[in-house]
Amino acid sequence: MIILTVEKTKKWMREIQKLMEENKEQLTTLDQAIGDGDHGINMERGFREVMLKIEDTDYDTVADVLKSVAMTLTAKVGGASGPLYGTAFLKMSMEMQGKEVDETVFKAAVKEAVEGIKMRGKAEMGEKTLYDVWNQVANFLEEEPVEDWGALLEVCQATIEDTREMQATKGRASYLSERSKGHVDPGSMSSFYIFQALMTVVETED
Amino acid sequence: MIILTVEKTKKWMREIQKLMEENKEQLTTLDQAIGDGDHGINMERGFREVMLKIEDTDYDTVADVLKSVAMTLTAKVGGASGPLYGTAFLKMSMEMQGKEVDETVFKAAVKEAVEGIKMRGKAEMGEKTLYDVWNQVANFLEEEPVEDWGALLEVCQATIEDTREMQATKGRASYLSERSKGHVDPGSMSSFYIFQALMTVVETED
Amino acid sequence: MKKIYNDVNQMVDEMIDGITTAHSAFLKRLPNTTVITRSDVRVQGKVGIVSGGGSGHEPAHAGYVGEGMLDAAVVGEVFTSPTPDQVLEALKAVDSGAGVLLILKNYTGDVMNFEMAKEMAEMEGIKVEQVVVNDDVAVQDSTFTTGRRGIAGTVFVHKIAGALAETGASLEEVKSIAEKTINNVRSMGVALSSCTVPAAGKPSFVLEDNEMEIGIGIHGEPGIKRVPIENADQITTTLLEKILADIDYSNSNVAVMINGLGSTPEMELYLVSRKVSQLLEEKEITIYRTWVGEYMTSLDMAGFSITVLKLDDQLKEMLNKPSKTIAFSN
Amino acid sequence: MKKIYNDVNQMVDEMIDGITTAHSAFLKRLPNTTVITRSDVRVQGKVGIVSGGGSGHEPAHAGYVGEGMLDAAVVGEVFTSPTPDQVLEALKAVDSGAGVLLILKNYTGDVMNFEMAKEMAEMEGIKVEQVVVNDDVAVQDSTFTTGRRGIAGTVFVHKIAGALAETGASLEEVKSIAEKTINNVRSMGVALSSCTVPAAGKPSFVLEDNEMEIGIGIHGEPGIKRVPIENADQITTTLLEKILADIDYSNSNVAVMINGLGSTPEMELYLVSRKVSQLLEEKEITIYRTWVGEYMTSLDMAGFSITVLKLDDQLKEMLNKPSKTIAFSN
Ligand SMILES: Nc1ncnc2c1ncn2[C@@H]1O[C@H](COP(=O)(O)OP(=O)(O)O)[C@@H](O)[C@H]1O
Ligand SMILES: Nc1ncnc2c1ncn2[C@@H]1O[C@H](COP(=O)(O)OP(=O)(O)O)[C@@H](O)[C@H]1O
Ligand SMILES: [Mg+2]
Ligand SMILES: [Mg+2]
Ligand SMILES: [Mg+2]
Ligand SMILES: [Mg+2]
Repeated sequence: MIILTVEKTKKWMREIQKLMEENKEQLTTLDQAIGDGDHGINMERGFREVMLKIEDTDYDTVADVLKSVAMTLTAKVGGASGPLYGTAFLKMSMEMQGKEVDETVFKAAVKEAVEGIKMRGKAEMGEKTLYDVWNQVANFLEEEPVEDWGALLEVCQATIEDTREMQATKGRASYLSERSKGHVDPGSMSSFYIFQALMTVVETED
Repeated sequence: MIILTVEKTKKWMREIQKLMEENKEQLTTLDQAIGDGDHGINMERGFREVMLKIEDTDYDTVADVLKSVAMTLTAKVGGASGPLYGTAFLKMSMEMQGKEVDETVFKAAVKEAVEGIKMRGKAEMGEKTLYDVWNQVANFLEEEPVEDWGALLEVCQATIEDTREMQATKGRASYLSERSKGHVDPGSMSSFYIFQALMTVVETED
Repeated sequence: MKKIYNDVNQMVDEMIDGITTAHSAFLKRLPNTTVITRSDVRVQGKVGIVSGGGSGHEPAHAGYVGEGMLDAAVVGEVFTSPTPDQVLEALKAVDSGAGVLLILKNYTGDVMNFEMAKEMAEMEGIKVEQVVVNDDVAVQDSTFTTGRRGIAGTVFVHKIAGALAETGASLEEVKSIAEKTINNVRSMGVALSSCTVPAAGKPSFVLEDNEMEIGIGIHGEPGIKRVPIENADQITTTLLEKILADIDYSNSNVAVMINGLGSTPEMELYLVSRKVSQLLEEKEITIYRTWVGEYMTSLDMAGFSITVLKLDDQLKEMLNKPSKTIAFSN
Repeated sequence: MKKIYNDVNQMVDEMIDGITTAHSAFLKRLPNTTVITRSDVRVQGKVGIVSGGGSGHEPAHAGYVGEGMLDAAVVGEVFTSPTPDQVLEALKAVDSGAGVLLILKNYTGDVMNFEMAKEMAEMEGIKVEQVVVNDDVAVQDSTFTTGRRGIAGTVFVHKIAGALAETGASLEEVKSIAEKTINNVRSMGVALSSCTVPAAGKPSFVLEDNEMEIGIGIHGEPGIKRVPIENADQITTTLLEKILADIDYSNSNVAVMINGLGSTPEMELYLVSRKVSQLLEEKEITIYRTWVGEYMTSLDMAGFSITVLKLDDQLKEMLNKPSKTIAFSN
């Protein structure tokens, strides 16, 4: 089964953009609690720029779309989330190069993205960052077929909830030590929207 | 009849200090409306310093006390009210020099004070300043005996009320042009307290 | 607005100590006064320059004391003119025989207190001249009223008079260039929020979330009118038009100052500066130099003022002379 | 808190134009970038110095670009690290072959974006070294976490590295003095009120009238603890003790910076400065020089930070070298 086509990938980005716009304030409020209050602003700007870039461009492959996405996020977001999401999409793109994106390729691509985030952010599981969500998604995909998107989203949600009681050791929230507990990680929440958007896209008929 | 003795003059200042302290916030609030919000602070500081200076000093004459008052106000108040009240008390002192302060001397001293304020502030009647109150007091004293202190205070109060609808042309309130209307002049109010304190003192038996 | 202080009645005194201790390399406090002078005060043969006023306008005025600007600043209580005896101390300290120029802003309190000091100093044989800055076009100019008040344009007067004095010019020459500067400088301000006088403990006025106060001074006194808040370009245009309507700036070279009133971030001041440049360019007025920052504040007020000084060659030369002060260094 | 702007998404872009237009005598914007450089950029034979970060900290970082300090500042969105492509443009613009030192503050975003740029520049044959400032003692230092963040002490690193670079020193020498400065500088801050990110439109946090936030950073992130507000001397003592406990300052000469976070009046900063002087004198630590003002702000936040830099002869010499920038002139 083909999971992503050029069209579906564009649609994925369109859905992400919608979710980031709708949840801009929520993400910003989460970031105000344990960060600097710009995560929603950063995500909204980033995916707005992504759509400006890709909407009217012709692409031959999913890898090409995602490379464009990665470059745009890297050049337009900044902050911590820019390089991290930029790297994630770049690694996916690299893994998909010259391939159709079926289940195997998709899973491998997510795994690569997770490695990319880990490398870029020097993050480990349990440090209260978006790495937690991506890592759990990759673990889930290792065990399960990609059909059950609902279950995958539940994994995301449970991980977000897990970040609430963690003490951050990476990113801006780490400056708060003990006081970072009690709030969920904003980057984990935006990662959830990325997978939620993906579900909407893969579950709709073309 | 002797209106002021050294003791009575000290008591006058003590009463002024009390009234300025009690009404510090009111004067400041009035000054916030059409000025810079320091008139209560200035008056409270000024008469606090006056008492520090005169309370334990021995004076031979009323003129000496008032000279001390004038110097202290001039050196400790600043702003517009400092030189004006400083001048007023200095002129009174000069007029009282070498005399007992009976009704005639007192009236002449107030007249001198009014001239001093006019000279120092270049103020005319109706410009919405404390000169209005002093001038009306002097006019009243020209016609009436000094016995009826209640009537004198009524003159003050009426004058304060008159300043409400005036457009200021001198002092800080003049910057507001039209908008200075609708608020009474803070300096007129503090002048009222000066005469109110005087009434308390002259109407009490020693 | 919360304040950082120990005893509200000692704030000014402790501030003066703070300033003169932090910058003891070139500033000192005259003992038992509220006067801050150059540490090399009484420069032989040089006309002395003294300014001052209430505090709450920092860096004014101590921030302009130093080589090439003021010889002394006399510090009053918050928003309250200093008293004549303090001004007198400053005059005595700086006079080296060449006379002293007093630079004051047009407020009744300042004028009265400084004039009293001037009279006292003259009785002691010191030659004193004075100039009164009144650059605020928000206030109607009139001889029947107090007239215009002095605001941020004062800083240019300090700089220019100070630079000329440093060259050994006479008291008359220094006074005359100060007056030329005053005649050619105009300013206007706007507030987005009130300030809070520490001893008053509450804001001087209250603005709603969508309001601003046009034509604000630097003492928390209300402005000329209260209007709905506009965007940066619109506010800038309103203020600048009023300034440009006041004297003929056409074809001239100007110095511009965008002055923050206390809590407006520099980011916002630079948006104003940007629009001022555009508007002046449209009108073919050439900006010679621009200053952006906090030069004459009103405690913690949000807002800014724009100052435009019309220049001739002499004023340009003086603006560019070296100065070594806390807040205005060339 | 009301803001002065036109389009919230254009604020940073318009600010950059405002800065480079106002100070075109010595600054310029690299076309189509968010990079501000010296107008004489690419000084032959000189090691380039590049810094930057999110905006909202003005005068940092553009205020430190100029002769004797930075060659370029890369400007990000409010509180958001600039992107690698912009940093790369800066590196390319300033490199004259002698290599470039990147000075960054220890934030994950800055570190990642600048490192990506460094890699790209190296691929283009530019020699790049980097130093990471982490002076904030409010944050626990640890290799398992992000570690300490960089705050106002960064300004001293700019000054000192910039001064040495101006003498024609090598990239290694410049990097080494920057590292020495970092090793000897410590800071800590306190907030009395939150800032408001313009695009967020609401305060980053809320403090009650009697509360303050100890150990605040410069991005509106919460501090270390929230406590009842104290007087100036007490707050100063708390912060300074934490700083002095971190490295051994005994018998040393130090540079001190009292840095306003945005809306705290200078009057209050000088009360802090006064107490710092007293406390250091008691501990027989000699203040070599003090800076008081706004150097590294957090938009419109009320509060301040204290920075203490331990000096040796070389650092002293560099601190006193001339610099011609908007916000730090010698
Ligand atoms: N080292 C890291 N590794 C992985 N994710 C990180 C790391 N540092 C921060 N993050 C993620 O980035 C998010 C913050 O992004 P954002 O607010 O856009 O950037 P910034 O922190 O620079 O303001 C955090 O919520 C966290 O999930
Ligand atoms: N030219 C003047 N003549 C007479 N009284 C004046 C004049 N200017 C100001 N005043 C009086 O001074 C009062 C203000 O005093 P105060 O607030 O202490 O000084 P400042 O205006 O310098 O802040 C005004 O309310 C007014 O009554
Ligand atoms: Mg953030
Ligand atoms: Mg007043
Ligand atoms: Mg006053
Ligand atoms: Mg950020």
